[in-house]
Amino acid sequence: MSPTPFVVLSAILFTIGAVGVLTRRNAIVVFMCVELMLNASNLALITFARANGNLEGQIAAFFVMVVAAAEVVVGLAIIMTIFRTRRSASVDDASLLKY
Amino acid sequence: MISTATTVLTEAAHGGHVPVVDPGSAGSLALPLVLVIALPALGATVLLLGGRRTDRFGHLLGTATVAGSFICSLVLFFAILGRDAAHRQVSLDLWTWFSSGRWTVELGLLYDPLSALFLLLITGVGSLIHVYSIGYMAHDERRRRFFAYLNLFVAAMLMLVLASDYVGVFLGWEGVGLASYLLIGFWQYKPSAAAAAKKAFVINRVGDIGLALGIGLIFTTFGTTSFSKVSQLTSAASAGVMTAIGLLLLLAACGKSAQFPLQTWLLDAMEGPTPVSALIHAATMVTAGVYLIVRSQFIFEYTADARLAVSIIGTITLLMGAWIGCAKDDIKKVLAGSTMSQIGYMVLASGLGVAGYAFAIFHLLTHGFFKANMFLGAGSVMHGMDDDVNMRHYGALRKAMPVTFLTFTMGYLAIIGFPGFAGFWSKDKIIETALAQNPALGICALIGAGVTGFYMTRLMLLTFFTEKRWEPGVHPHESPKVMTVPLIVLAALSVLGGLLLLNDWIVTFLAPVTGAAPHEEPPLPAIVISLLAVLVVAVGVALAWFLIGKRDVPREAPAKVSVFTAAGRNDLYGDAFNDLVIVEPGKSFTGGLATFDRSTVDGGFTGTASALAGLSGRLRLAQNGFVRSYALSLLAGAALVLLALVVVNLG
Amino acid sequence: MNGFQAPKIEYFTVSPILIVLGVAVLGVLIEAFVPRARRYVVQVVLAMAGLIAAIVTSVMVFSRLNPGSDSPKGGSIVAEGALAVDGPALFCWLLLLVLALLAVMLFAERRLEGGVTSFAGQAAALPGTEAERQASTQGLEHTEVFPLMMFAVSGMLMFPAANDMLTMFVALEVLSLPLYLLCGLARRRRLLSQEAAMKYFLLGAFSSGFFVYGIALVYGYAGSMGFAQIAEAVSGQTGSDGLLLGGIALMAVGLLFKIGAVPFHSWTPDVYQGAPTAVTAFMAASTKVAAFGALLRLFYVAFGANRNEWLPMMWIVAILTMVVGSVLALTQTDVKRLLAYSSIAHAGFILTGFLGIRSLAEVPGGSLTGVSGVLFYLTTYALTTMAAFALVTVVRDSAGETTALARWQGLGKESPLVAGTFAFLLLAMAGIPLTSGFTGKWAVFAAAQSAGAWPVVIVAVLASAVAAYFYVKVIVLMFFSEPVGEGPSVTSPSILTGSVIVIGTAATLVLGVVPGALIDLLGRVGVFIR
Amino acid sequence: MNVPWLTLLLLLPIIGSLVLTIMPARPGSALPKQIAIAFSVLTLALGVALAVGYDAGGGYQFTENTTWIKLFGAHYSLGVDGMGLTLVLLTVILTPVVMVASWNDGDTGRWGAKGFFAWILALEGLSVGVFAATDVFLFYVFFEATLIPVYFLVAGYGGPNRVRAAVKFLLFSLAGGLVMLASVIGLYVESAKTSGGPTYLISELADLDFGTSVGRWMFVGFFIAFAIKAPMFPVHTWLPDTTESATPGTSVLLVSVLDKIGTFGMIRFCLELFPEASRWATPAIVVLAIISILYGAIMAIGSNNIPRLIAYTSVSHFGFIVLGIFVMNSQGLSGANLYMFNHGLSTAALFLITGFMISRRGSALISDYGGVEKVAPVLAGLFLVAGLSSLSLPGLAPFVSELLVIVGAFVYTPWAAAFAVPATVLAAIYILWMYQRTMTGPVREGVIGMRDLNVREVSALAPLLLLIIVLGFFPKPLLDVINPSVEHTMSEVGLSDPQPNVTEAEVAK
Repeated sequence: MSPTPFVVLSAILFTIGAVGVLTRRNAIVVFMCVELMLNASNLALITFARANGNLEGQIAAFFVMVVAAAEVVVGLAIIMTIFRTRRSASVDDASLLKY
Repeated sequence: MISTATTVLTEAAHGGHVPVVDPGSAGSLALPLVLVIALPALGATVLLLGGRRTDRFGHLLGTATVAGSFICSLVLFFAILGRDAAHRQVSLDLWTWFSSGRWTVELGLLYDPLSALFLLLITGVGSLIHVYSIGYMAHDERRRRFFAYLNLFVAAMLMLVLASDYVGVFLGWEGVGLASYLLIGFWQYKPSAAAAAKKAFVINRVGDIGLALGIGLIFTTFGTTSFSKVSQLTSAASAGVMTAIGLLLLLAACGKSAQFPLQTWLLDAMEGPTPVSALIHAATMVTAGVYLIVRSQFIFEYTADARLAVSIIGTITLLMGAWIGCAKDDIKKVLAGSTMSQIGYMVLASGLGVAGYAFAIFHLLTHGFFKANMFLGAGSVMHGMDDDVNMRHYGALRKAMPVTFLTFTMGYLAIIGFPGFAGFWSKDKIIETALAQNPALGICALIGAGVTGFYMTRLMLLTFFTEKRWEPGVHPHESPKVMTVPLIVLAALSVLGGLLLLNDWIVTFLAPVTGAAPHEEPPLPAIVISLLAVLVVAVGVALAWFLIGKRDVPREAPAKVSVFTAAGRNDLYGDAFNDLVIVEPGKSFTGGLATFDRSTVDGGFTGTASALAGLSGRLRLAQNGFVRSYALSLLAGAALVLLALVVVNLG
Repeated sequence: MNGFQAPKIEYFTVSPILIVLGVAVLGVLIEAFVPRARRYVVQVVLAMAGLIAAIVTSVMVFSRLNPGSDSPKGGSIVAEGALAVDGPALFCWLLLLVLALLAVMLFAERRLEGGVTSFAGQAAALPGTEAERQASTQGLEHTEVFPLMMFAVSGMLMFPAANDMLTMFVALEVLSLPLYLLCGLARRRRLLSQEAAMKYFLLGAFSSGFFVYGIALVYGYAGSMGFAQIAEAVSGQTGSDGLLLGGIALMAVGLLFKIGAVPFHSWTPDVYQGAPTAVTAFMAASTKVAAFGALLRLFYVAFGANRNEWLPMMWIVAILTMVVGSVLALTQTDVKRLLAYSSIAHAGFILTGFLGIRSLAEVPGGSLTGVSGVLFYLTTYALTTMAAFALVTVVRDSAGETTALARWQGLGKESPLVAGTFAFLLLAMAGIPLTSGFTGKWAVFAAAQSAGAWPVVIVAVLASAVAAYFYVKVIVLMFFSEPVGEGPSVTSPSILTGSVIVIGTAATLVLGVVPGALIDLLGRVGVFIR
Repeated sequence: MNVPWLTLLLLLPIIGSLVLTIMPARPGSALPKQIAIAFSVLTLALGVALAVGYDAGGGYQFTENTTWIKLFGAHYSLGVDGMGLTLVLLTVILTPVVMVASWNDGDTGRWGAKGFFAWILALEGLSVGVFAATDVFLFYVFFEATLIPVYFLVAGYGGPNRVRAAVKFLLFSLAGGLVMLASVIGLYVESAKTSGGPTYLISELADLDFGTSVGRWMFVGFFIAFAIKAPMFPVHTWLPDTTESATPGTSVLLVSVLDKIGTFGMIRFCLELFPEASRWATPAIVVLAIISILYGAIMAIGSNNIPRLIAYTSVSHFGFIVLGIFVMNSQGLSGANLYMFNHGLSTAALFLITGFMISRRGSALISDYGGVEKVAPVLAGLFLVAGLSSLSLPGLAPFVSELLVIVGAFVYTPWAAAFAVPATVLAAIYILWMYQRTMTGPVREGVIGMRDLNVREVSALAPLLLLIIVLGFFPKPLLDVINPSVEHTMSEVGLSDPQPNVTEAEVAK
């Protein structure tokens, strides 16, 4: 079986994630969409690892997961602060800095 | 009538040889040669830098330096007079003025019979006019400065006629232009004087285009601009080039000598003090154009076309000047018109080639005498009439100013060509030669002589005869001695100037410079031509007598006049033409260019700047503060990057 | 367990990273165990000591680099191929460590805020609440910023040395995550600061998503994470091109985002403006160095063989970056934002140098390479920028820093020294000779032009002319405009910020007048190993 | 003995500038001015000593050469040939003159007199560097560095629009400089390809043969920068704006000294480094130069603002200089070289005298004057002399150079000369019309009671006018050093003067 379906799936997931980032207002959801993009990458990595016959991709996938976890920590902290300050998690509300 | 002394040269001329400038070393003449320029130059420097400290003796110093120059000129003149014809050219290189590539210009002096005569005229008449000015300018608080400028003029004029190189001539050429500018505008507080001064300089500069380009063409053609070297090379140059050089030099001459079409400045130049008009705008500077043409005979001899152009210009101007002279009521403007006209004669003569050069110079000298005489006389009249120049306010002054009247009469008789007087000899020769070479021009010259008789008689009648038409409160009186003595001397010269032609002396004397002409038979015997000329003049005089002398002269110029008079009064519409064709379009062009400079040229840059700022202002709106739109731009960027990669690698 | 082989780690060679990481971890422990009152001193001393130690070891490693006299190659692949410690990497390390040292000094500045650092007293306290006021009156400080910064520095050190894609990704995240936090910790204007942090974080995460997907694609193409293997695959041109091109594009997005290239620049002005100025200084200088180091290595080492495929894309990005950065800066009204746009334009200039990629055979002996040019420009720009932002921190009014340009009017009268120094730094950024900005520009343009990228160079000089305008505008404002109202005031900083300004300015001058030594050094070491 | 004379010459004023900068400011104190004058006079003395020690035929002299940035191929390399020497002399002569003339002009400016004189000294030092640099990189560094003092001189001291004008000046110059930078880097790229490695030494670059198209591109880069600097139509618009706002002293240094960098650079770099490209571009540049000549003159006629008028005359004069350079023969080049010096003198005199007048009346508009001659004859007289030298009256210095250029143009093609020469008429109009409107006629309201020039002002002008007159009759000392350097340029470019059409040999036939 060719790896193509997996890769296509991962591409679709990635696109969904990217579009989600663009369309959703809630910071948490936006962030989750980013996570989706990372996981789409993981799928691709694992697919290629299998296709290539080595483990590097799988290792990378683990790293990405770890990094994503770290990102969650940092991200939630930031989003929480904003939420507490503004009583809103909408990314559109934070638009003082412009031009 | 050609004397034996010049036979050799004459034969050479027959063989197509044009005299070359081949001077010997100045030797013992070096000192006077340098002094002749240095004295007035020094005078000018001292008087200009000395400031008020020199006010007391400024006029005396100024006169003394020119007198000293005159003595040097005499010394030089008699020194070469004692030599044989072949050794009358001497030169003195002072220092190398500048050099570049193969072009080296020496600041050198060339003294030959031509310069010799000019030197005597400039310093001689110059001295007399300086003396006269002591009296004329006695009450002007800036008299010292006036003498400084006069000295500057004399120095520059001497430089002009002594230079051994076209560039040296240029130095003197613009030097006299400067002096003329300063002196025309001497009474600067009068806006008309200041404007006239500027006009004179600017129009002269138009002529100088010719000199500058002429120098360019001479250098390109011969690789040198010194008279002696150029004169040795001209025989090998092509006629076309020589014509071009000739026409360029003619343009220069037109500017300086107020010839058509650059004549308009001369009438305005009468704004200057009258001694200035006498010295610069009658006797010397305005004849520089004639000098230039005669000096460049080694060029003009190889181009009949350019010579013809010279003659035609001269003829046109002599008629125009005479015409203007007929219509003016301002005594100085009549004289100015007359000057234009007389220089027209000289230019005409110098265009006639070998046969005419000497007569051009001859007329130049006699004109220098009688016109200076009459200008100073006019100055004397004005002096007595409280500086009124309108002849309609004169009349019957012969009794009030006897000396002025008598001396002026000598000048009058000379200019109209009364037999025996200086002008008779010189003008007659020009008409004779012109008729021999180009009958059409000759007849014009003849007519011009008649008109001269008319307008000069009109001037005499309006000024010295007819009834009094003085302004109330004016009490004409004779001028002081210091002014009348120069008048007397000049009157004497006006009478006796013709002696120069005795035994063809002047022709012979100038032959080493101008070449000697083969004798040409005029279409009519010489004596007939002379009689004819006298007859024409007599008609003119008689006409004036009947039109003016026999009638009442209104104090106000009649408004209803013929087209011809109106044209004459308006300087034949020369200024109107210039205004219409050059000044006004020039002004609008300048204005348009200023707008263009601001809006288009500078606007192009400032416009770019503001366009960038506008772009910036619009682009920054994209930075709208919404993180999602940033993300969109990021995604778009990713697409762009991908697209760029794909397009490049598929293409 | 026979056959076990311990991984070979060249501890000494990578010691700078380890030291910095160690200090960071130690810093966290200090936060936990050292009394609040002493934390500040301990953290500052520890951070500085750690950085100095790292500098010392880096110099020692550097001195062992010993490139051949004829070939500038030198260095070694360490940590089982994860890191390449070669000339460019070491140079980046040294530069980053020095910048970090300067940044620590800026972070530690307490005099400007009247005895506290410019970071939030208590980030958790809501702006405008009693809690915040209390934190402020108690003189609370977040000394966590020091370990956070050290973590970021360790990521930055790894970034340009990373020799495989995974290490590069991890380094990217290690350098980014602490920065996101640091951005949100401003003591004043906290709303802006938090907004900056959020924007930076969301966009950063978004872009790293692209980066990771790019890694996946390249991995799929080459079958390996290692740059050497990728380079081999690329030059052998095996496998499908689509994967490679897609991978290159997406990885480029991730890196270009970090350096702030157009069209991935939109976070830069907002974040630079909102973040605490000390953090902006650190970010502007160090992130650029690290990211460009990584960009150079990735594209030169891994993708060098097919540069003709991606160079046109980079030309476009470079041109866009210079033009948009310069033009947008024209209408800015805030100093920090202006400097942000200026940093975008400078990213474009550096990218121009990046285009000067040539194979070693193409480089005539003794002439400048793209790597040397870029590294030199990074040095000059980073130091100048550091000093410029440091100067921004001293111009204040009662509400803290006054970054509105309108309030800078007449600064030249208030403080000729500050205004003069700032003017000098601006002239350097404009690229006037006798400043490092000029030699830097020369170096990158020369590198680009040597590689035939003259159209980009022409755009670059025109963009420089546009850029000159807004620098000059600020000078005009400072010297030739009358102050509005009370006018700006200059608070005299402690020796910490003072030294940063002095060092940055001095470097700007020295590198402008006698850059020879540094340039020659870069000429000797400016080649990657693989 | 190996004394770095030129380094001393350029360091001396810069040291003076630093001394002024660090000395404590005491309002109203004349000490800074005295120190500045002392430094500039010392520099002048040193400069004159160098000129005396210069061997006219000896090529580059007082050379120094140290490698500066090896990898860039840059050297700290100084030396002067005839052209460099004359321009260095011009710089060191004009600086003290400007200082004396502008004695009080700096008092009310942004940094007071201390700053004014410090900037002037800095400018002097950097200008010497520009003219003495024999390394392109070094030249470029000085070229750009001179902008800073001028910028602050204009922006800090002058009329109401000075800041705007200063920015405009700076941006034009910077833009030109940056375009040139692309070419400067091109030189590096080309020289790096050679076996000798990268070099910026003019002597070594001149031996390189760039490809046709590369050479032409680089030529264009240099030329644009120099055309802006000179300035030529259509990139001249910064100059009138700048002189309108700057103090007369600044304008003198800007127009008389700094703008010469443009024409200096055209000869030194455009011609000597890119002979092929220069010949290729000649027709276009000659046309551009002629447009500049006429355009500047006509714009001058149309100006009612005196400093603007003088600026436009300079556009015209620079047109002549460029024309002289690109007609590519001995006369044109010698004339252009000499013109640079003479134009420096005459324009300086004009700016300073009108500056004195403007400071008295408080207006720069011609229409506000009238009859000045009556109340201030010395001012009027010196004004006239300066004006006459600007219109190239024979006997005054600029005449020789202008005639050489015209004749050089004629040798190139008669049409070039024919189009250029009418500018002499226009020059008469703009100068004399200005004189007429300001100096003559009835004394106008605001002019009544105007003081004549005082001793300081006259003594500032005296050396200029004296030089103008002496060099009018005896330009030989300058030409003696200029001509060999022109010959050198001609041989570098591979030019020789055309033979005259008629020679003695043909006459003999």
